[in-house]
Amino acid sequence: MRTDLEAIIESLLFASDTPLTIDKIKSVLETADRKTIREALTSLAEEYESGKRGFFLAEVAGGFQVRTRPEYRQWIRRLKETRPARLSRAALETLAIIAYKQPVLRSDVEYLRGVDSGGTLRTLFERRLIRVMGRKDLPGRPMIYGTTKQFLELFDLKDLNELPALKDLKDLGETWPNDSR
Amino acid sequence: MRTDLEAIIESLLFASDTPLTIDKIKSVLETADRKTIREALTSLAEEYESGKRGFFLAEVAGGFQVRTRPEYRQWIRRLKETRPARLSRAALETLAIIAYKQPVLRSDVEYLRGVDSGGTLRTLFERRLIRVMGRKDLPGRPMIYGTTKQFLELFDLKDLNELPALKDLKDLGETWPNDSR
Amino acid sequence: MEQTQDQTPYKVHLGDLFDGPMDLLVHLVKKNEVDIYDIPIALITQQYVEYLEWMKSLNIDVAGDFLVMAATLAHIKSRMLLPTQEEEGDDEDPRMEIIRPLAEYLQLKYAAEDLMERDRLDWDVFVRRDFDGTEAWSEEEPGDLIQVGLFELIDAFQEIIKRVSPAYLWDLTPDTISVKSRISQIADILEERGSVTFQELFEAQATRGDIIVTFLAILEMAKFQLIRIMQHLESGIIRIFNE
Repeated sequence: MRTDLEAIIESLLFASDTPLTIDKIKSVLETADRKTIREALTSLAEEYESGKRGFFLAEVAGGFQVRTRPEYRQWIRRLKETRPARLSRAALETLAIIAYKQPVLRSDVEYLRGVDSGGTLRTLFERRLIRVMGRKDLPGRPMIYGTTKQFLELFDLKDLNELPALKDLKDLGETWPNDSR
Repeated sequence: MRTDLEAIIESLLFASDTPLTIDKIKSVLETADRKTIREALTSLAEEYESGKRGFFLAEVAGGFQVRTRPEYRQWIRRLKETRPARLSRAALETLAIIAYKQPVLRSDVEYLRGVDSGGTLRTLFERRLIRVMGRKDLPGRPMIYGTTKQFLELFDLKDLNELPALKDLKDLGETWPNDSR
Repeated sequence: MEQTQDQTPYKVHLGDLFDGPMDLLVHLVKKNEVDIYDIPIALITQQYVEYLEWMKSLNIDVAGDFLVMAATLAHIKSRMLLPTQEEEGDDEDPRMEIIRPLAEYLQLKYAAEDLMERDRLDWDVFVRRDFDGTEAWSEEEPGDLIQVGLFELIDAFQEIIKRVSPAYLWDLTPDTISVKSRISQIADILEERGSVTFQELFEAQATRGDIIVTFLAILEMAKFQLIRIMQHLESGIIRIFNE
């Protein structure tokens, strides 16, 4: 049968982003001693091992951490693959330019960003957030970029009309740069 | 006794930082049908409730999420130390207006509150508690606001239907909102 | 937060300043323990004005919103003093002008309180966050990634514009954005079907504004050579092709 202490420690383990040391747990709980805490941890670890569980108690980096079981890695990987919206700062910048200035040339993107953006464009392209809308009749026939349906889904937009205009944000007041009033 | 499916779903719930919908779980698992998944979730929820646990299964923002039990809030707050950004009274009021009146225009919010609400809307927007739902066909094409999934997550709401019903003032008699001095 | 400062409702500490006129009004109604559906308008108006004067005496800027409310209250008060023209009974109580919004505001204030009483995320309940590295298999993709929402997107663009030229700011009116949106839709259609007739593109357009937007979108696409526009010699049908 579980003790209150076990339940509280379980909630701490669950809520913590980093492995918890016994000392840390002790300092949070104030009352319990190290031995009692260790016993509670052992008891939790055994319980997690005894039945079919999605997680286990790992002893890492001098502390304890709840982790998902390695045998389910394939499912978790699939979950993460579909996880939305993690972009690097560079990708985000590039995507923002394309969203607002589309249809837009790579050279325009690079002019605005001031750096080569080939790699970033490729990433966005692979993630299907941008697409080639055509080619411009210029030397080298440069590609013209625009955003995709996936882009709209990612940002929960019905269509590009819903993309707030910078003016709208300005209307909301506060400190927008270039406020030339 | 736990099934493999329950264990796998448990690991997914543990690995996700947003509520998981049944559809999402289904798309990750491919094999299971919605009914089986729902049964597994119910069984997990019951199990979490039956013993002394640090967490429970919350049905929130259209999905399922493992959350720490509210009765242990004091310990976790001590663990986390950092305080979450608090909502000001003005922000909370504005948020309530948007939640109950959505889809709503800024001018509607300001009519109700009697004050300019640009800055507050911006704060709520930055914290992703509100979003632009579209534009109204009026001069200046003003934005129409509504609440987000994050709003539902923040206030432990399954969906907008779960918003507490507005109170009939006549029934309240002598009680007043606490925060109005 | 209960204060009982009898007779001097306008004596409020600086830190207790009100969010707005409605907030002040709620305070006065509460202070006087009156029924909001039967507000003693003369008393409340007097106290309201006293409060504004007090703020002025402290050199606190009294926002226009507060003055508008003062005028509204004074107006209601004067209408209350007038004898009712007809005894028809369909003359509404002039106080309804303020009672209705006040009641609605109060209701929403209660609602805001109800929300705060729920088990709030990161305050009463917590979830696992930031797992990169806590999965047993994790060996990949550390770092530099940020979770993005619409705000981050706009913010990123804003930052760029700041570096480049303020003139761009004014370039993006809602109208140019709807043209962009339409371009995207037309591109979708062309991607799917290869070509579309002019007619079809305009058919679904309800308003004059939409038609103009569609037209501008086609022009823009032609300018960028995203499309070829061809007219059938005999039928006269204009068709747009994916370039």
